Amino acid sequence: MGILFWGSLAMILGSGMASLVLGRFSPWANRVGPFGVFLGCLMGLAPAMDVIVTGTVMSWSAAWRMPYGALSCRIDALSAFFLIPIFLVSGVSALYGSRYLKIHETTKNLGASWFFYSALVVSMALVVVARNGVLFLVVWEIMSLASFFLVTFEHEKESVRQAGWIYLTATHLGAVFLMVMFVWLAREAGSMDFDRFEAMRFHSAAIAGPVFILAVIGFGTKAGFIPFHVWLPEAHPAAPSHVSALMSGVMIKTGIYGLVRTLTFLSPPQIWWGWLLVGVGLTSGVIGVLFALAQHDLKRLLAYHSVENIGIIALGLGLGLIGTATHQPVLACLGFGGGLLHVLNHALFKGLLFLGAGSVLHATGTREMDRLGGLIKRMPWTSATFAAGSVAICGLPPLNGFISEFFIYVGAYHVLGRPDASIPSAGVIVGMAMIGTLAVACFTKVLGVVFLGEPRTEAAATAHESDWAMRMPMVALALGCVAVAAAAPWIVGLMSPIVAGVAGISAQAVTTHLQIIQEPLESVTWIGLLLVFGIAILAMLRKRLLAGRPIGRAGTWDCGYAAPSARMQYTSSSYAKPLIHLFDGILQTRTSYDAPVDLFPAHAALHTHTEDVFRRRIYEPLFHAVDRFRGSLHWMQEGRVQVYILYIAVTLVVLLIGGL
Amino acid sequence: MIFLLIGVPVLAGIVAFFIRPGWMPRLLLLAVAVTHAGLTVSVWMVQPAPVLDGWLLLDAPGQLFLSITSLLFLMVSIYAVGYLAREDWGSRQDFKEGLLFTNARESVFVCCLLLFLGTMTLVTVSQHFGLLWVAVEATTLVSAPLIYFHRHVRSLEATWKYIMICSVGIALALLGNFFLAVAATFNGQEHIPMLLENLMDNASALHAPWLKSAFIFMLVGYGTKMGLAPLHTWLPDAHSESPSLVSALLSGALLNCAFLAVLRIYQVCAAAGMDAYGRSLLVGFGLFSMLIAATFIVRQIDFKRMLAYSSVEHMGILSLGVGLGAGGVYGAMLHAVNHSLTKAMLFLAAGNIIAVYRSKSTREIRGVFSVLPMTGVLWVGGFLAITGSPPFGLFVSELLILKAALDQGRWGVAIAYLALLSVIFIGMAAIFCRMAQGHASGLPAAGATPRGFKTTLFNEPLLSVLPPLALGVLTLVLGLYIPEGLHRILELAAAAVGGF
Amino acid sequence: MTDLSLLLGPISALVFAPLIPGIINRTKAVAAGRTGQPLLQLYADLLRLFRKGAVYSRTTSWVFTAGPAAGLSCIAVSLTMLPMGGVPGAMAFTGDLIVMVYLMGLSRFFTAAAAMDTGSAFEGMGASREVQFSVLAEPALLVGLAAVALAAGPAGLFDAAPVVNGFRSLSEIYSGLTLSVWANDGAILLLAAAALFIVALTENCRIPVDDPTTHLELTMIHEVMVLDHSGPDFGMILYAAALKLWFFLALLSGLLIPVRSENLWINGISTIIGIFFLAVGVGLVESMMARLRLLRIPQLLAGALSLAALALVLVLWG
Amino acid sequence: MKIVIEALIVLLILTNLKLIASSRLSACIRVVAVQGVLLGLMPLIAGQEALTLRIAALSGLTMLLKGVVFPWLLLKTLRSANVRREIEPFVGYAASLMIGAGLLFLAIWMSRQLPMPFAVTSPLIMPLAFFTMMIGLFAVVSRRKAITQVLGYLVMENGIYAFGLVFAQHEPLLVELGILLDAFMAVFVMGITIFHINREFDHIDADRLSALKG
Repeated sequence: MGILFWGSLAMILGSGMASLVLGRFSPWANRVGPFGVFLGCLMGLAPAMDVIVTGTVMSWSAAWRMPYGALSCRIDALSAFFLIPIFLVSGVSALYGSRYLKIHETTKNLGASWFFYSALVVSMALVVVARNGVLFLVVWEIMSLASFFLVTFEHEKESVRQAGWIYLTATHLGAVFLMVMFVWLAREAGSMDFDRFEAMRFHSAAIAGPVFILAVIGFGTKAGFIPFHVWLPEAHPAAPSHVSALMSGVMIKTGIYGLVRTLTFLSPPQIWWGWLLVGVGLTSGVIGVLFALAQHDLKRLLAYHSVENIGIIALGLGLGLIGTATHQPVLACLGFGGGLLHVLNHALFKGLLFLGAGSVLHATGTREMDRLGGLIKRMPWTSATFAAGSVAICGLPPLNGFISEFFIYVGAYHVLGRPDASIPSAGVIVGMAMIGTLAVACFTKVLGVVFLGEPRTEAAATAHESDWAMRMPMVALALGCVAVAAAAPWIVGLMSPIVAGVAGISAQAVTTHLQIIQEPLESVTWIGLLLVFGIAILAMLRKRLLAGRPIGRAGTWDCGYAAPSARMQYTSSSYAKPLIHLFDGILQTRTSYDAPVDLFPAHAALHTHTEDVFRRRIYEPLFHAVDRFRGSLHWMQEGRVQVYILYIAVTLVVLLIGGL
Repeated sequence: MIFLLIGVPVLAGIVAFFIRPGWMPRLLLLAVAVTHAGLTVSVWMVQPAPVLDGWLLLDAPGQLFLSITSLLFLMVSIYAVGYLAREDWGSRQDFKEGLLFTNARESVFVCCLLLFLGTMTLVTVSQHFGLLWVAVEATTLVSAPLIYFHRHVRSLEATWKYIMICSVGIALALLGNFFLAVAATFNGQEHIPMLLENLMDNASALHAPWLKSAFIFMLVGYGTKMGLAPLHTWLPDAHSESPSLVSALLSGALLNCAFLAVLRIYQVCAAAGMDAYGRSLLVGFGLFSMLIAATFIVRQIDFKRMLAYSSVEHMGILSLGVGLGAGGVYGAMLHAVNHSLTKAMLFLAAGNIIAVYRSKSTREIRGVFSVLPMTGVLWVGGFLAITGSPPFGLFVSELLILKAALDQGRWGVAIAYLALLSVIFIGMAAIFCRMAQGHASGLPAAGATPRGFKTTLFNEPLLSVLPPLALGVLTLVLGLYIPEGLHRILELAAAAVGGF
Repeated sequence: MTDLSLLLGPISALVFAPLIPGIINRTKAVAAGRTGQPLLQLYADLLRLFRKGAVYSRTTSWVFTAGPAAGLSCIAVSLTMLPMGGVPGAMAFTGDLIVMVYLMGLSRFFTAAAAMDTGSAFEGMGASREVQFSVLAEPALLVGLAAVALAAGPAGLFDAAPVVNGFRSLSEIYSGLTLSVWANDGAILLLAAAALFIVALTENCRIPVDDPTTHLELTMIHEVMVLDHSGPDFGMILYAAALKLWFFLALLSGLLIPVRSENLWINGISTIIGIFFLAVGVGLVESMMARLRLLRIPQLLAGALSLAALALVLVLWG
Repeated sequence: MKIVIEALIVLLILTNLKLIASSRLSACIRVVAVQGVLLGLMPLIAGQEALTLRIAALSGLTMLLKGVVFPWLLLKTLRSANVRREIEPFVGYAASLMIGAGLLFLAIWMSRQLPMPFAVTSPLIMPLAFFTMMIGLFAVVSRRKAITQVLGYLVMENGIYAFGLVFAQHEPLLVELGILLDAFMAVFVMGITIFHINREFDHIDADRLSALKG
């Protein structure tokens, strides 16, 4: 099995390099790269599955002529669990990308793009299996850089360059915190090996607490915790859609992996860690979905939804920590289980949604929702899969999004009565309910404005369905969403070794604790079936009733207005207006409105623009302050040699007077 | 052996002065570079015997810096062959003020290059402080004409500042030498010879206050040459106005030599038990240099000046590493190696960019990727390397220095260090990415591109792409794997400077 | 005996649900001094609709037709989990209340999508309002039920000793709502009930949130979303609406009427009677107040949420 | 014997003051020449041990270089760049003298801080060395003309050299020669540069050479 794993990595990287070499010369670069990656990913899935099912841990280790470095890797249940979405989404996105990038074959060097894609996949895989601090940091940074180059694929656009810069800055700053964290751990443990860290089980509050904070900041920047999320809404829209799917679906999860892995170094967790994560989760979840609701740009909206889902994951982890800290293993298992399961689920449906957005962009050339509409008639596949993805991301039964949220709900309700856990669990209940309903609002908006109704522009009216190479991945991911939901009761069993590692209890114990949700999940599956069955019955009934009866075709009820036009449909901004208004304190949307004047108004316009409040209120002032300070030192290099020599003299005198 | 190392370049230089321009001097340059590199390699094989009763001797730090210098010089001279071939020797228009200017005579240029190599070699091998001083001052004098290769007003100004500032600084170092001599004189009569080992052997006998002031004077003096802020002022001007290959040598080799001189006196102080004081000074200078570098790197409008300031930054990191001691010294040594390779690579790539764009402005130049693919890759790769991103070598050394700081629980230092590194990264990211990406713009009017450069794919002259590429590959390798031999030398050097 | 009584809930719902709007309207009529429409009006409407043909807008797609079916089956499925007071739901399980709430969400998703599918500004407006109100209503519902669960829960829930199964199905919770519970902390239950009542009015688009009898599109919420549905589709929608109303009233009456004898029939029947009385209550409310301005409704819902939260706080620290 | 040294020292101090007080460049150069000669005399009389060949050679070479060659070089440059006098320096002449006095005190303070580990002929020598050095630095910093700065550098070198001659006799000859050679080369290169500056800018004001900044 191990050989399969390394073989797959070699295959992915090899095909990437091959397409890099082919790069400038032939369109084959755009075939070799993706298909190599696809096959490699299929290969890689096998060992991951094997580890999860059989529970055998694979590990490799080799000496590395590098200070504090060691080439040690291990695939345990946790790593394997993260490997699955990585290989899954990377594979299908690669397939998708080969078609998506076809239009650039003549204009751009796709070899480089595919090289970085494969580098990204490989580095992600290595991140989750690395067992040494230096190795981890190296592959972590390679991952960031590769994704940076993928994001700036269309670097002719100023906006893309700006986004790339923001992403690079954010990820680098995050990495700095991680450096400090690992060095600190190494200082205590005397080595950078994860085994050593786990053996140490740092429990003195003086170390564990700060290290946890560092991890939350460092990994949170990658994962997109608010307020470290500013790069997501910039980078995801800028990147090509298959890359956005990969980054948003999988790459940001490596941040979650890092956080969870760090938790295995620190034990026992203190309760305030849980509180912190629950707080972060609530903030990210609610504010993330609110900002999503306010967007007009489809991919930007999806990016904010990644923030929201990361928030839900954080809620799960937070509850898990509280459970561990307060010795309520059931809560721990449910919390961690839900959080981790949501990682997989989000990878599936967010990948699906970004691919869908990509094929819309590919077909119409715009991400502006208010320029679209009525695509369901011209793009049935994309629309159907996108609808499935929307149901899933809203966490509605019978799809997979609901399953992981169900874990967290049950956990929260379970401990509601317990004095030491009731406040966060109540917060989780309220927060999740709001997140869920807001998500429904947001995705009915997307679905309604983009795919339903009448096309608002020529581009939308003449859109074409994308071909099989782009359809198959979406269908595959949609099926994945269904499968996870349907297989939920069995998946619980598989989760237990994964959760066990995090919660610090034996797998058997986890299995027993998860019994509480086993039977409900079966019922949920039944209810899902019942639902589908019911809809089918009713549909048939309807057909029967209408059989032989007159079925008229008419225009939509226009309230008697003579000349309705497609522009009169409810737009994304008008749909979201009531909620935006309700939460304007947070969103601070800027509206520019020139009202229609006199009897026959020539022109009238209304623009609403919601930019990230954290970027505007925190980061930009900070950067400007630094820049002002920098400018205030500019006189030093003012050009006169006399002054320069004076510096020397002054330095000398100061040192002498100080020294003697 | 050591005589050969010094003598070959010097003699060749004198010869080069008299042969007429053309392929002859270039060939000579290349030949000497190869020979010198060969000699250096042989030094790694067999430890050369000390000569002049221990005045010239190759210890671990010397060997390390000698190797860097020799390697860099080899790469630079390969680059120089193509460069000198491309240069047109008539008078041409300067792209900034548009004034006419000519180049210095090629033979003079080559001569000075060779002498430069010779004097730098002398710095690395000289164990006697007086001789060390002579050598360092000599490097200043022979490198001045190199900076004034393009004979236009700005390079002239740069040269003047370089000479004035460095000479004043070095003069202070001379006084430091005399103080050391006084310190080495006990009870009026017998004098300890000013050889490193003798001084270190009976360091306890040295007269403390005099030694201390000697250290201050030498630190300021050689620090001026090394480019520690606020003594660095000559550095951006000289680096930005000299030809790129000279900048590569200045930044990659010369600064290291000055650093070596600082290390020497620090060794003596440490042996005399004043290391605490010395280290505090080094840490202070280091952080301040990083601050100044950050100040001027962000929003820098001239990318060669930016590279120069980044050299200030890295010199600061070096002295910080040594000042932190312990593992930091090993880190500093490794950092010196990586920095030299990376910075030389960047300067050479910058040379290619200037050759095509005829501009050094970070505001105008765009789309290097599309105009010069290979150079573009080198440029961005160099940026990642110089800012210490994995998998490049500088990441490892910076991590080691950070670890040294944290291991001693010096949180203030660590935080300042990281904050400045981050600011510099952000500033550089903005500049490099804007230059490399986007549509090609900022190019001069058609036909202005020099001979040898056709701005189409894969038509960059091999001689000007291969050397930086080789350097880049080297630092990449050092980021993933440190060879056994290098590791040993680094450890020895670190041990010599009181670390591990 | 037991298994038969389990079917009481669903069957009674399917049969009697269309009666509720009749009762409400008749109450309003009487209160207004009119005779008003017959009690069985809705049954007649449904029959008529199911016998009619249909007219579809050219704009619409399969989403439009899927809307009513999905809405109806969602509510029908959630009936299987609904306890009739002491009578447990047919397939009750731990956490079923979450599933119920989310099934409501699913039906809302489909209804809103169907409304958007017509491309009509009015229906889009209705959908937008519908989803807006749910943002505050659902948390209120979940928190209120949580408070009820804790109030009705075993005493073991409060002391720190770990309980085997702290969280139970809605049916178990309701079966725990005995008179003694009312005696102990009736205040909490009343608060929760008030919250649930407001949520019920909102979810079923009754006054003061929405006026089902209005005829101006701009002021409608739920009615406007279904403007374009006709024939069997519209029938399904009306039926689903009735079932939903029944569902919420059943929740309320199960909460308010603490009849928990071991004879499940008594429990069930009493609950159903309670539902009818609640319907009358709704009618009275509607005849007493006018609908609120749209901008005030979020405040009303926020009030409901705070009532529920207050109930929870009282349970936890009361 | 001592009296002679004292006289010498006083003369040297006076030359320093004259340097910063006079505006005519040629005069400055002559002052520096005188200083070089006096400096050359220094080891002959101030040295502890008896007059050896080494010392004689050194002082001879010093006098030759510092007293004759450098001034000649500089005068030549001065003639090529036809400037006569230092136009308004950054620090006026009166102020310069004040500062000079201040520097003298600083020099004495420093020499108090650093007691000689061994007996010396005159306690004034070290203050003199420091003072000369500082005056040199001061001239470099406070004057406009490039040529004045070279003079300043020379004076600074002189101070340092004086120190070396007197207290560090055991410096091997090779090093001493190297130092002298370097000084010579330095002045030579500076002279050339000034020549070029004059040709390019037709002025030799160092402070107007400030195009490179930031």
